Amino acid sequence: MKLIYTRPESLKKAAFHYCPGCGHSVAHRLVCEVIDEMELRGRTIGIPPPGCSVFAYNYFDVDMAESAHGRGAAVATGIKRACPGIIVFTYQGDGDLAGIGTAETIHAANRGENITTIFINNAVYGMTGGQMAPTTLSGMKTTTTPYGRDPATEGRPMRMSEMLAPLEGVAYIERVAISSPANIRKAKKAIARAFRMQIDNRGFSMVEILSPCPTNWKMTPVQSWKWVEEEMTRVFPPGVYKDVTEPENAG
Amino acid sequence: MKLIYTRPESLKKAAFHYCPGCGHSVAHRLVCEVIDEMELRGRTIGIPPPGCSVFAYNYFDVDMAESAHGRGAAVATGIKRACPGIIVFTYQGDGDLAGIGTAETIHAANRGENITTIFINNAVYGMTGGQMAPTTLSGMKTTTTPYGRDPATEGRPMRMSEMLAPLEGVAYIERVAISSPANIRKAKKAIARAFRMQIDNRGFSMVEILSPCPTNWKMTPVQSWKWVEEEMTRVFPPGVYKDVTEPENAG
Amino acid sequence: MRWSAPRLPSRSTVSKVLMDGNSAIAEAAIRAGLRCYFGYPITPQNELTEYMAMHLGRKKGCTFLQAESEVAAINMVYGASLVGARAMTSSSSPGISLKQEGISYLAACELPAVIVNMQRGGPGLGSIAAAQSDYFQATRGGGHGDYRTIVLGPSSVQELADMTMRAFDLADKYKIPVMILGDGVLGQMKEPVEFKREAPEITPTREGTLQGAGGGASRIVKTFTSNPSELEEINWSLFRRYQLIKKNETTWDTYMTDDARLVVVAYGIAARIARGAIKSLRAKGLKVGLFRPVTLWPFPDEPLRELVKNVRQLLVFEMNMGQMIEDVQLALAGKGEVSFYGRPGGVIPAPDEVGRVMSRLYYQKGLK
Amino acid sequence: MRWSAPRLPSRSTVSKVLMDGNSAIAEAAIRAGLRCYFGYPITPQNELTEYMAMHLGRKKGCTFLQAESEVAAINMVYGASLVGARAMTSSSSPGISLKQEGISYLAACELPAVIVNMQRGGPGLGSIAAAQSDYFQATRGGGHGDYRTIVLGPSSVQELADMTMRAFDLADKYKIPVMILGDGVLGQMKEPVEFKREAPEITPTREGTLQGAGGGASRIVKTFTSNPSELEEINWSLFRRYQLIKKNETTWDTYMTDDARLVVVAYGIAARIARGAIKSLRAKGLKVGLFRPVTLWPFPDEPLRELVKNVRQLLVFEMNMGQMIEDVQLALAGKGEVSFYGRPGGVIPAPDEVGRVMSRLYYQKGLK
Amino acid sequence: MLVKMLIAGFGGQGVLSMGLNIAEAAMLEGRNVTYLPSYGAEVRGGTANCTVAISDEEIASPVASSPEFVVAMNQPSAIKFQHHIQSGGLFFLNSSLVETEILRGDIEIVHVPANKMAEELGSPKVANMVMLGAFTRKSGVVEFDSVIQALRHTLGSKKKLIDVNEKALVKGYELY
Amino acid sequence: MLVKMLIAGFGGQGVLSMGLNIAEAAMLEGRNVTYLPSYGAEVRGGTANCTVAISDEEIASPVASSPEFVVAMNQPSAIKFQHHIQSGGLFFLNSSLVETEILRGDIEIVHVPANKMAEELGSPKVANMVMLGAFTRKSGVVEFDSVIQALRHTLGSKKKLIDVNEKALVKGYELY
Amino acid sequence: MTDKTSAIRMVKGTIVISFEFCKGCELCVTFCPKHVISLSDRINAAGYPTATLINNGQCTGCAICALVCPEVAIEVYRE
Amino acid sequence: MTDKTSAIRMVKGTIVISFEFCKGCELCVTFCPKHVISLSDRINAAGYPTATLINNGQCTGCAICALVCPEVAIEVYRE
Ligand SMILES: Cc1ncc(C[n+]2csc(CCOP(=O)(O)OP(=O)(O)O)c2C)c(N)n1
Ligand SMILES: Cc1ncc(C[n+]2csc(CCOP(=O)(O)OP(=O)(O)O)c2C)c(N)n1
Ligand code: SF4
Ligand code: SF4
Ligand code: SF4
Ligand code: SF4
Ligand code: SF4
Ligand code: SF4
Ligand SMILES: [Mg+2]
Ligand SMILES: [Mg+2]
Repeated sequence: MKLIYTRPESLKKAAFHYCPGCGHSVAHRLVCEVIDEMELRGRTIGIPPPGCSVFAYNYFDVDMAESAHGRGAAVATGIKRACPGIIVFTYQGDGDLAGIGTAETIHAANRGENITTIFINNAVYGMTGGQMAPTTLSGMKTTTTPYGRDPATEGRPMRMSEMLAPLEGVAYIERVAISSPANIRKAKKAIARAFRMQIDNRGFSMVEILSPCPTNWKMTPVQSWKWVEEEMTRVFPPGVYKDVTEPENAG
Repeated sequence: MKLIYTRPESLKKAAFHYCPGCGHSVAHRLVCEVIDEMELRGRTIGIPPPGCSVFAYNYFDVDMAESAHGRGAAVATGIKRACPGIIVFTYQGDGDLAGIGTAETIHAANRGENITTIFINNAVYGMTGGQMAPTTLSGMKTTTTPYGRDPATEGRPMRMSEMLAPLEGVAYIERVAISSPANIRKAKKAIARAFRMQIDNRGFSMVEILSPCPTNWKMTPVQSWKWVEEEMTRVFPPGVYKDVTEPENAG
Repeated sequence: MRWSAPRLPSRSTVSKVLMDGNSAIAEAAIRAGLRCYFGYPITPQNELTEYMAMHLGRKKGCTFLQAESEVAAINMVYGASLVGARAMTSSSSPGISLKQEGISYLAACELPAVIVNMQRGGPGLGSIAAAQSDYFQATRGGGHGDYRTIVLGPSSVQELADMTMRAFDLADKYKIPVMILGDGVLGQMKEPVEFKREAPEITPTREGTLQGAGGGASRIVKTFTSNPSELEEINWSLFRRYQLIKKNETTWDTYMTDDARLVVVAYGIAARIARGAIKSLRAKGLKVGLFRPVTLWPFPDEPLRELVKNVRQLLVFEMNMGQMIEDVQLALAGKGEVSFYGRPGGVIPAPDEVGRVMSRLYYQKGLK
Repeated sequence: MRWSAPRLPSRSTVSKVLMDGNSAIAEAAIRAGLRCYFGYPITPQNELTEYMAMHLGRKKGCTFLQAESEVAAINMVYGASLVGARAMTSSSSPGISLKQEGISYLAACELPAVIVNMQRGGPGLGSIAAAQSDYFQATRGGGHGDYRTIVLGPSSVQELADMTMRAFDLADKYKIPVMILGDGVLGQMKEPVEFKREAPEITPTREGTLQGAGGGASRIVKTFTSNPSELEEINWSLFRRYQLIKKNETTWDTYMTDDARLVVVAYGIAARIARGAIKSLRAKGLKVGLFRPVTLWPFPDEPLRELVKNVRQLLVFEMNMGQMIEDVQLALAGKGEVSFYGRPGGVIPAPDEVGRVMSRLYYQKGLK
Repeated sequence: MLVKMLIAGFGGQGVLSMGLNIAEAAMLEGRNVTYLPSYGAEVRGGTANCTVAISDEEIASPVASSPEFVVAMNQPSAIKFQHHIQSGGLFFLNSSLVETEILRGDIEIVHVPANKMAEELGSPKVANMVMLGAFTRKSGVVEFDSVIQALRHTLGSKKKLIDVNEKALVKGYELY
Repeated sequence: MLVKMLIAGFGGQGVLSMGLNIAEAAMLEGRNVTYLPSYGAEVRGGTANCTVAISDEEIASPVASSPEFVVAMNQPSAIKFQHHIQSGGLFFLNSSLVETEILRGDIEIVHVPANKMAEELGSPKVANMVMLGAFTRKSGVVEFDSVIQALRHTLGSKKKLIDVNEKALVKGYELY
Repeated sequence: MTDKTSAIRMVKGTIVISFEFCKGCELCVTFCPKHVISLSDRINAAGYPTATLINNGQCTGCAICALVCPEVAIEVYRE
Repeated sequence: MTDKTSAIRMVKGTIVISFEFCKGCELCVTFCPKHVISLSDRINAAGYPTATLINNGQCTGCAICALVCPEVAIEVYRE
């Protein structure tokens, strides 16, 4: 028999520290598969954030440099401006990208920085113990919204893909979900597409990945995947929000 | 003969420090007229920014407290949360609101903070000597874009009204221009409408005012007003971007 | 043996509850009349934020708000303090760095506020283990300009609670930001704690603050001063206030210093560890004691100078590479002999380890 | 008198140009091989940013970028330094406060970078006049955690240029952020200046930096360390580097100290003013001199200790409420007598004023 | 007298509540006590532990580098912490899950088939209470009554929960 | 010898370039010189000033609290700065715009109808050059040749501009 | 109000321009539908040439000048 | 690769689950279209019960299990 699926080469042979069923692990693997398939390993730098994925450098077998919380886009800007030949991706959580890093993200996108952002939206601050994120769903209970997020005082979930897509510097934005085999396939395609934009110098590209966090959602892995599929996608509809190479999504 | 127009009461009798033809002066007066007409003087706090309008407290005869650069929305949030009965407005430049204060502005808007923001878009950092602002037009020369703003590396002008309007916490956003008698009248109406939203507890309200900066644009006052009318409005179309009280603009 | 369910008489020390330091601060703050808390998640202080979410958020007229960043949080505190509400924020090292501009503004505008720093290892993202490496930042003002904040250094959960209440009172009294400089262990550990005040029904509003001008003259709170002489006068008037604080509020604690030949200078969790070490060494007959600064700013330099009249040998013990030692040296101006023992990065040495350092020094220096 | 247009022989000191301090830094940085500048407007350093916009932005392979904030700018510097480019940012006091977290990360990751602070009056928004009130912040690390940055204190436009070049070299040599601590006046004033290097055609790339792994093993730059012992070792290894810097790079300057009975300790623009005062007082026969720390960190404490073997009376003069005086006192450990004269808030005293303070002290202390 | 104990296991095994229960019990007895959970990033790894110190005097440090008592609810904890115990200390092993041979001869080993006994009680979740019962009996650091009272205080009005937990406690207590 | 001068006027009157010109001239003469513009928020007010210090020795401070020479190109500057001049100093007044009576008897007043003369030359913008010419002659701080050379250096290739500026300079120079 | 103001005569409308506040921006001059305002050569203390009403009889008191005046230097009267 | 893996027999497809990497999340169990994976009671060193192939003959080698496995614990073979 032929081995038809095994661990991608640029994913180190280390056990993930993530909780069972966590979407981060899947996202890591997909990015590595894309890096392998596009043969980018040797000229890529990844920027992981503080967040559950702070140890991402223990898994990605590419050059990696940690950023301060929320500043991934600024760090990537610095790298890319200094060395335009390097492929740069940031890997950021929703607290990181949509909370403290709002300004850096929006401005990098607006400038059309030629970088790729993998945006893991799990609707909570995972690492710090499940606090409300800007993307937490209305009514959702977290450790800082113990009575459920109240839109009247805490606002409604922020939709970053929708907010960023109209910016002219943005080349590509797609929202995908880690919730089923089909959606995982789509996620990988989106990631590949995003890197392609960067290689082609088209500007800012981002893949927003709706990602299960069974631990903080207090669900089993299977429940959490289902919840992504059924609940999160209602508030955060998957789809291509911008694609400058396709007339109908060129924004 | 009857006196039919004179200085509004809540505008102190002091000569402005602004350059001849500057839009800040007009905006100040309009806000004061609205405050007088709505009888808000006694229960209003204004938050001026670092920027050309840093001395706004020398003109507005209401309680005023300076904010750190870009943090007007956060300061106003603090005030309003502590004392919901106070009418709070921030007065912010484009560098302040759309540059360093991006995150604070977006999140206050998203939370639906019940505050009013007077946003002076003059396409430059006025106070510091005319550097590029996030709203600087493509190709426009400033002291930090001596060869003209290059969209390829510096991005295109950010349209804050468009970006904020879709957020569900936003009750009202209108863009107006200080460029002609008719537009000044519209500006005043918009300001009044924004304060009305706050009084009615409807959430975040903002008036974006396209505002001439003859000095940094290196124009005469009359030229600068014309430039607002003819050039700026092309990139920043005036109009109501959100009005939760009107079905067609409720977003 | 069969066991049958007991009907115990309540032996509990009724008024005490077992609580972690972070929650104890939160509860104490609420009882001190806190009206607004603005925070942002960061380990090891999340329990504080979460306690506020649970308990302050539902209190009438009060606000708990998770800000979008530490920068936003401190500026919200600024806003709330402007209108006279007791306001507070908390974070840990990296987040505190981001608040420096805001703290400088609070100081400049003479606005009271309480800021909690549950220090962790640094620099950079560092570790989430307990450390004391933000002493310089806290006591010298990590922000720009000539200003000071009062800095309190608690060393138990009970003290966290008590000092939180004191912090609010000091902040209001002197119109100054007050920092509680704790550490990860203090925040996380649970100890029995007693709260010495009841929460007020209506949270107080400081007088003379902006509330809208009413019928009267409008008021201005500002820090921008285009005339340097004017700003200089503002600076000196702050300075005079600082002198007053130094005179009135300097606080310290000593333990077995009366006949001591070697005295450890330590604050916070380190002081507590040192105390344990001292107890053991005393049992072995070594004359050792502890000097503990309780206010880190103002630093108790006068009492320390008094102390070295009798004790020649000091050992500064900090969980960092040496920061408070500068205050000790400044206080002593060459008097006495100062040694240093530091463990940076989040390492928490055991009392025994500190004890070994002390006894080695004791013998080396011929203090026997 | 009728005047006819002259045909002058060029008497100019050819190589010099009249330039403001901010522009001089920018030009010097470009000549030092700067590849990336990231800034944000703030007075009084805008000329620096604007010069970069004009001259660096068009240089092949180089980047000028106006960031959306100071926070973004320092993190862009972090990114550029990660990949080995000479990178720089500049700001003034409030903006520097916002960079503290980023500076702490640079220090933690051992990344070279040059940061310029053209200080203005503070705290808060303060004034835009020249001041020296960020000394603590610069030398103690306003950010969190145990770290240091090299701090240089120039006092003329020529020195701004020279020290900028030195700053880049030091940063690379020790893998450390270097701060140039200037002030508003230095940044704004024009003086003749000569640049001692030519700009390189191709800006250099530091070796051993991330460039993508190529065919080799991937590399990691990080500061998060979950194991405190590991972080402790990182902290101590930084500490050892700091000791080395102290040994190798401490720099200072003296003026007429040989026979002096009273020596002023001052840096930057204050040192220059003091020098003027000293010149006048010497003319009147007073034996006065100047000790000027050139590296503010590492502070030249050894040379200062040497100095007080002969000079008992020191006067620390700063344009703030007293910050560097702590370093002087720490260096002296009780030796000598230290007086202080400070003008905070952006007031720039005239040499005469400082001279009066000096001569008063001179007579009071019976140094005649 | 100062005693320190460390309780370790997988995240879901209730090791933190075991520690908390002991700490509450000690407090009810009017003694000084500190409780320190392991916190932060390691928690993601799936293991958790906490330290309790009890003393009639002030407690200097809540950290235990060499505790008198260690409870290991799972295999990795048994391996990791066996070298931390003081000479003469007690090592409580959840023998349902721990297979390791403990090689030290200077400590006493207490085998408690906690999971097995809990399952016998029909509630696998209370393995920690079984262990706590055994721990209370063998260690003697707090009174059994106090543990019960602390438990009731923690669980408040949840009568049903109290019952099953108490049963487990008793079962463990009676093991020795 | 150290001399300091302050030049003040409205923003548009070219007071900064006047100061710069003197500073450049001094540099060309190989002397030490500092030039310090007023900067920042005040500029909005519409007035500007700068200070030039020239010396054969090192210059201690670029700030002039009591300059030997003051040039006031407009009324507000004349009022504001008249008290700053050193005793025995020279006060240059743009008599086209300044009406104030100067009350000090310990300084010498030099009236230069700069705007009027510039208008006579057909280019109102060069009032500052007229003043500079007069200033160079009366103050003697720099050589007239150096001023011309500095001017040429600053204006570079703009031949037409150089001409009219030079004319104005000469006109002012010849006034005294 | 201030010392030097344009004189008021009895017409349909008129305006009073503050000599001290005016900055000579010419916006009133530009926007007055009746073209009855012009810049004078009287320079105020702040150094600005100031606007003045040149043809009072034509002023309708429409207040457009006041609406555009950034300096709030204009008071408008109407019958 | 690792010490304890499910056995491989000659069928259309098969998978190898890493005993050490598996965290027993049951996602493969849920998504396997052939329902041939199940959670075993074998607990690995990290404390997780691990998944195992229960009906090898039915495995098609479709790799859906590998696609969803967060731990990259599954290798897939096909004829
Ligand atoms: C300046 C700063 N503030 C706060 C933190 C603490 N912190 C670490 S990760 C994180 C957010 C994690 O949430 P998210 O970005 O959504 O990532 P996730 O863990 O959910 O993947 C926070 C607040 C920090 N490291 N630095
Ligand atoms: C933290 C900080 N950074 C920079 C500055 C300097 N600064 C003062 S105002 C300003 C921006 C002014 O531009 P804008 O907000 O557009 O207002 P305008 O002057 O154009 O009305 C800046 C960058 C500051 N005061 N604080
Ligand atoms: S806490 Fe949530 S996001 Fe973090 S590792 Fe666990 S499941 Fe993943
Ligand atoms: S610089 Fe521009 S914005 Fe500022 S006062 Fe002058 S005209 Fe107005
Ligand atoms: S009121 Fe109308 S008509 Fe009269 S001057 Fe003003 S704009 Fe002209
Ligand atoms: S609009 Fe106002 S400031 Fe401008 S010229 Fe007319 S009166 Fe003067
Ligand atoms: S390869 Fe397909 S059929 Fe085989 S076990 Fe995996 S999911 Fe099931
Ligand atoms: S999906 Fe992977 S980790 Fe989850 S049970 Fe299956 S093999 Fe184990
Ligand atoms: Mg998240
Ligand atoms: Mg602007």
